[in-house]
Amino acid sequence: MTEVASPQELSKEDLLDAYRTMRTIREFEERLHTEFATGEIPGFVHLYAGEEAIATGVISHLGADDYVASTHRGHGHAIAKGCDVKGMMKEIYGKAEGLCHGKGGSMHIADLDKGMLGANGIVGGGPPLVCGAGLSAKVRGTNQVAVSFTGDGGSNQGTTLESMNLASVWNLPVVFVIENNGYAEATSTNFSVKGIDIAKRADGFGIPGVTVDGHDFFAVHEAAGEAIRRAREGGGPSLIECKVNRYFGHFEGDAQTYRAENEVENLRCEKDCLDNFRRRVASAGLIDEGELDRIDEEVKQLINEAVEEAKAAPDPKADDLLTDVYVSY
Amino acid sequence: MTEVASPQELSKEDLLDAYRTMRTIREFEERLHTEFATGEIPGFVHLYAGEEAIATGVISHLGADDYVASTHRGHGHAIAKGCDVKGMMKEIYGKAEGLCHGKGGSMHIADLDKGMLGANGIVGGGPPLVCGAGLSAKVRGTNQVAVSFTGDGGSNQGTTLESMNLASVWNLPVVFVIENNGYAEATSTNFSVKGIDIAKRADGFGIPGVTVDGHDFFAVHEAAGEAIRRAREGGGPSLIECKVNRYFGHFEGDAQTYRAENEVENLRCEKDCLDNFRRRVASAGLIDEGELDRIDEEVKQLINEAVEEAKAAPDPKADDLLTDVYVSY
Amino acid sequence: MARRITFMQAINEALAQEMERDETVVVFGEDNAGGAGAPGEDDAWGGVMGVTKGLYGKYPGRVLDTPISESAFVGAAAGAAASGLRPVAELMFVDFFGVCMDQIYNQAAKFRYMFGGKAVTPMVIRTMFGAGIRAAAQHSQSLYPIFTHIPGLKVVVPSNPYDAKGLMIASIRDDDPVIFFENKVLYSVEGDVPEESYEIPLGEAEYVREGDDVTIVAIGRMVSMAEQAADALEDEGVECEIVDPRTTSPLDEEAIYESVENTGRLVVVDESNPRCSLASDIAALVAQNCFDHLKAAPRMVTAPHTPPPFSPALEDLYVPDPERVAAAVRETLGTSDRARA
Amino acid sequence: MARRITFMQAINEALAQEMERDETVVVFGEDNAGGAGAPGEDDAWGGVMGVTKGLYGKYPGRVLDTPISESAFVGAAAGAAASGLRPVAELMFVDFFGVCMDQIYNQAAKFRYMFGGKAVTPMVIRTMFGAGIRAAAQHSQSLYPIFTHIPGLKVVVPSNPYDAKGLMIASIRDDDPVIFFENKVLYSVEGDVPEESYEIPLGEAEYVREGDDVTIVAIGRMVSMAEQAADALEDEGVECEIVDPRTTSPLDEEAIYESVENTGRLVVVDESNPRCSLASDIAALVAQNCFDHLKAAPRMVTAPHTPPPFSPALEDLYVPDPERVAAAVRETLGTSDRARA
Ligand SMILES: Cc1ncc(C[n+]2csc(CCOP(=O)(O)OP(=O)(O)O)c2C)c(N)n1
Ligand SMILES: Cc1ncc(C[n+]2csc(CCOP(=O)(O)OP(=O)(O)O)c2C)c(N)n1
Ligand SMILES: [Mg+2]
Ligand SMILES: [Mg+2]
Repeated sequence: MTEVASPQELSKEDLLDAYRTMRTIREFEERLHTEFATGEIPGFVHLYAGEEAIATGVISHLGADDYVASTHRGHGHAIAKGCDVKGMMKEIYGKAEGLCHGKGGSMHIADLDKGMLGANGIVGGGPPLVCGAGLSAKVRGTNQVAVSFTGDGGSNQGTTLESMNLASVWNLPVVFVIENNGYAEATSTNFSVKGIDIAKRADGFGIPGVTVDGHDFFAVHEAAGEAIRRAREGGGPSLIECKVNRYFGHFEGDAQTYRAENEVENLRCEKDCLDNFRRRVASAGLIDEGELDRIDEEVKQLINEAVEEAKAAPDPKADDLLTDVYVSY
Repeated sequence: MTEVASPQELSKEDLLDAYRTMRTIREFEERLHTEFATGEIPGFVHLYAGEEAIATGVISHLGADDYVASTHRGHGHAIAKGCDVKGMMKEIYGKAEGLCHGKGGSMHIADLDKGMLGANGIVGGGPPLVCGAGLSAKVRGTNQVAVSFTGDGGSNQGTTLESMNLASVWNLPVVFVIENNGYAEATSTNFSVKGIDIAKRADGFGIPGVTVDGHDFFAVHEAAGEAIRRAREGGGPSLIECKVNRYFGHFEGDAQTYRAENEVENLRCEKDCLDNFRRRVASAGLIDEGELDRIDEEVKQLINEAVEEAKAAPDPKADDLLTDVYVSY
Repeated sequence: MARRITFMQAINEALAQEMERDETVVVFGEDNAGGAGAPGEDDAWGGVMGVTKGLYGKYPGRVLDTPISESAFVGAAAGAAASGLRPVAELMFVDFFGVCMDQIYNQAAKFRYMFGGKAVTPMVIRTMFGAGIRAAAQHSQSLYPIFTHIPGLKVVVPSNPYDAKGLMIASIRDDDPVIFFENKVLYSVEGDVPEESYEIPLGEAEYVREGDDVTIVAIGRMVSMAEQAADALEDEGVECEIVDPRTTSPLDEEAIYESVENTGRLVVVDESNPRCSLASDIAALVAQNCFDHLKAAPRMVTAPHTPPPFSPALEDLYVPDPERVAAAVRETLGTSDRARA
Repeated sequence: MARRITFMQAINEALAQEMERDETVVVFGEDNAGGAGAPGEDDAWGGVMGVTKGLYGKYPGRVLDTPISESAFVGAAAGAAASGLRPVAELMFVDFFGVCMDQIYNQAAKFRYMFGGKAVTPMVIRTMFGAGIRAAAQHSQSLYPIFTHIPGLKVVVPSNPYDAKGLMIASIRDDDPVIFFENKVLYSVEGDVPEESYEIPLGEAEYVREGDDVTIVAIGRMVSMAEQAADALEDEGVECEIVDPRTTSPLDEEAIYESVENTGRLVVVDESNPRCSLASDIAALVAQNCFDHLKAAPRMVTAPHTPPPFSPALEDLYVPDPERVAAAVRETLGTSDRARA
């Protein structure tokens, strides 16, 4: 693990933004967890709670025209990349005003105007896409950067491994973030990557790889800053493995009997990224806890509205079934 | 590169066998090169000349019931695994009495009775297959081993990378041999794997990886011996990268303008595996050169016959088109 | 003795009975045990939907979790089958075929032909398909037409628990590579299933219902759509014959032709997309081979030429339903309002 | 001004002209320059068959070699297309789709639908297909039916140099993902091709030959088989109309129906395997939509349900040839010896 980075390096505004993003993700996910139980939310929902520091720490370095490719567990990346939270909620409810007009749902939330290339239902689907976005930046001569997020499980998918090599060979402005949350569905990382650091795989493709604590916003932020700077400056791709945990099941409905007793309870106590952040900025005297509490309230309000509006929003119409397949046909 | 191993460790019989195998492969390939130019040989033909020490050094450790999965450049592996040379030649000529009854050709030579799981037209096609053969040995409780051969180019294929991990996770009796001959078609290894040792990739999957001189039968033999022994004893998979060169084009007909001037001529002078072998066994006083010359003659005779018989052999019959698709349908 | 069990239990039972009978049968896939390396239960999941639940406890060395590496482990099934095992590998959703198709279609399916008849590759790929659970575009496709297109593969698509068990047992015992399509909406459907082991031969259609007016060929979950349509049409005095091919490759062409030769009318119901579909395959075969018996244009009822949508409001329109089947039947009878599509 | 150039040169020229016109057009694939990192010429190959030869010299930063990582670079095409480029990626042989299909069909082809109409993915995948060069089971398949099945993709299969150029230019300018099938046997075929740039719209069939007795729908190399058959049949007094759809998705159904409504007879010639094929697709559409005009059973002429064999003696029997096409035509006319297949 890299050394723990310090909050002092960020402006107060950046710190508040980061906190608001992490809190928004948390609130979004916790609320979905509750709402899912009512049976009103259709389909598969994979929650990001517990992993907020990664999406936030990485994406806080990106501008609106940088690119992100995400996973099935994509809400956090989308929120951090600036997708409209209410549009996301409506999408998850399958409504016509959803970000994808109800056609995509939780697993396919995207907003190309925001550089969000999409959540992805295919494990390992995203890394090839960021190679393309990186190539595009390179050919068009911009200094955009493209970041993919992939799980520990997804790090075993050939598409992911190939992409690291392609990005290396083409020297692309790309960062591969591996979110190692210890499980791929019910299968432990100890089994599927033999418990070794996934960052090691970078060596085999000639790119830098580091492992950081994914609960620690500051550690992620520092490692990502370096990788993204390198990418922007033409220094090529790198890999960042973030060791982290998820708070909920693989998807909503998962009984999680593969986990240790009290595993999540302990994690919530000891490793929570929001608690950690609060403690760090408070003890450094940078932000008054009251300000953070206010953000909590505002976020709660926002998510409340998002859920209410999503529930009330109209369904797509029958004609929508056949549109949006082609630009022209 | 590992230390140079010594010929003294092999029995005279083993040495003669190894020489005969290497010479048979060389003669087979040199002759195909000549015959291809006459236009009588159909399809794509990829020659193994220059790389004989790898197939021979590795497969000399295998019994008839061990498994090999090969590549598009598969003649050498097939010969070393004991496939009938005349049957192979007939197959390459597309004849009914060919090893695959003319249905496969050069790129699909196989003989399951000999543990030869097939040449393969798909780059990266073989590594998953040896995972299966290794699993089979493990489940049936035999001590069989399965070896895949893959090129430097094929080491970038996701299927290959995934297979290393799967073999590691399942702890399979498998050896992945990478034949790094500097090119994938016209593309240099310097480009496609950034010039780094492919053996390094083993680290990322938690398996041992070594790089050896693929022109040196003894070096290959030693490294393979260790890896195969480990696999047989339940110690799991490993990777051996053999640095080597090919003497002919990617396939017959390749003008090879991507190569340096005199690249092949120099290699033939300096690095030839047969010359090297002769020099080593002669200087160690183990084998009289006359014995080797006799083998050369016998091999020449065999290949001569193989070509003559292949040319004279009958074509498949029209009815053969529709057979052998299913066991039953 | 038959009891009522679910489609899922029927498959589970078939796997268990074959594993018991033949120790070369192995089962693997992502989370097929479902807890490898984890601190809790080793077999927490038994497959993402629980189809392989309980097998790990009974046959520990022969039920394996895998990394998310479909090419490697589906290829491992091919390699294992060519070297003495009878693997049953799970491709969790058939939608994932795009990351591992090569090992299925260029390797396993072609070994025998490429190698001049010398290879035997007895493997089964179990896979989930179909829309209906709001799983959106990458988890709801049907795709059996793609596999049906491939020489060397056998393709099984059971429509009920009884068939699921018998076809799974036959598939495991079959010496060719088989892909076994499990409609996820059917998993919870119950039916009478004998406890003892039995095989249903691959390539034999089932006459689900007899009738003289029109032949409906339907597969998988579409059989129940056809049955509901037939019930409704019966009230209109129309007698539908329903043929369930059960396997799309081999296809029991004769059973279909025989029915059409009697009824003179054909409707094919296929959950897949329309182009180069199973519906088109069967309609074309009938048009070519039973032309003189046809009294009306054959009709195809399929999903539209779009990916599966997420929103329940749209997905419910996506899958062929009894109304659309009945409408197609009426068109073949000339009793519909619209004379032509 | 038109000159005679080959099919291969026509594609090369289309690529060059589009790269010149639009600097967002990039070309990549294995050995597309053909010498990256090597001591000799950087652009030694220009593609395994030389289709991209010369482009690297003219547009160096926009012609890239790739590692053998089809998922990564085909996916890169999708990602690049969604972020401002118009990539033309080469999948050397379509037979290799099995290692990278996901990026084609679950990603590129579905972006627009999944994302509610917000994505534009203007990419072309160039790929070689077809039997005839003794390249055996893994390098000789046709497979366009599989791609035609997929909503969101456009599928182009040109039959001659003129069309190849115009369709390639249209494909590059098209805002949807296109897969462009190049029959390897056609590469050396010459035809009149204008020097200037022109587009042939996707979805417009060509009437290759007019006739009143029977409609032959043929695609790619099969068009020339149909033409040879038509020549032979002309001597028997049979006038064939040949329709070349040029793109299988979108399919110009109207052009086919119009012809069949006139001739009343249909033969479809398709180089792919028979099940769920393009032949079945078109035969079924015609049966469903032109039934009242059909005077005889539609006939499908395809490769058999086997992988492509290696031996020239067998491969020559594998691909549909003019004799088989003519025989099928005679069957539709009732003038063949065998009344039924
Ligand atoms: C190609 C493919 N294989 C399998 C799946 C099924 N699946 C969805 S998520 C998942 C686990 C992913 O684990 P990981 O990458 O660690 O991400 P996490 O869920 O832990 O965030 C699996 C196996 C899939 N969607 N795509
Ligand atoms: C999946 C796939 N991609 C591309 C090809 C085309 N192809 C055949 S051989 C080859 C180069 C292989 O290079 P390498 O693995 O280094 O083996 P070598 O030819 O050098 O022995 C390529 C690109 C193929 N057969 N399969
Ligand atoms: Mg994980
Ligand atoms: Mg090589």
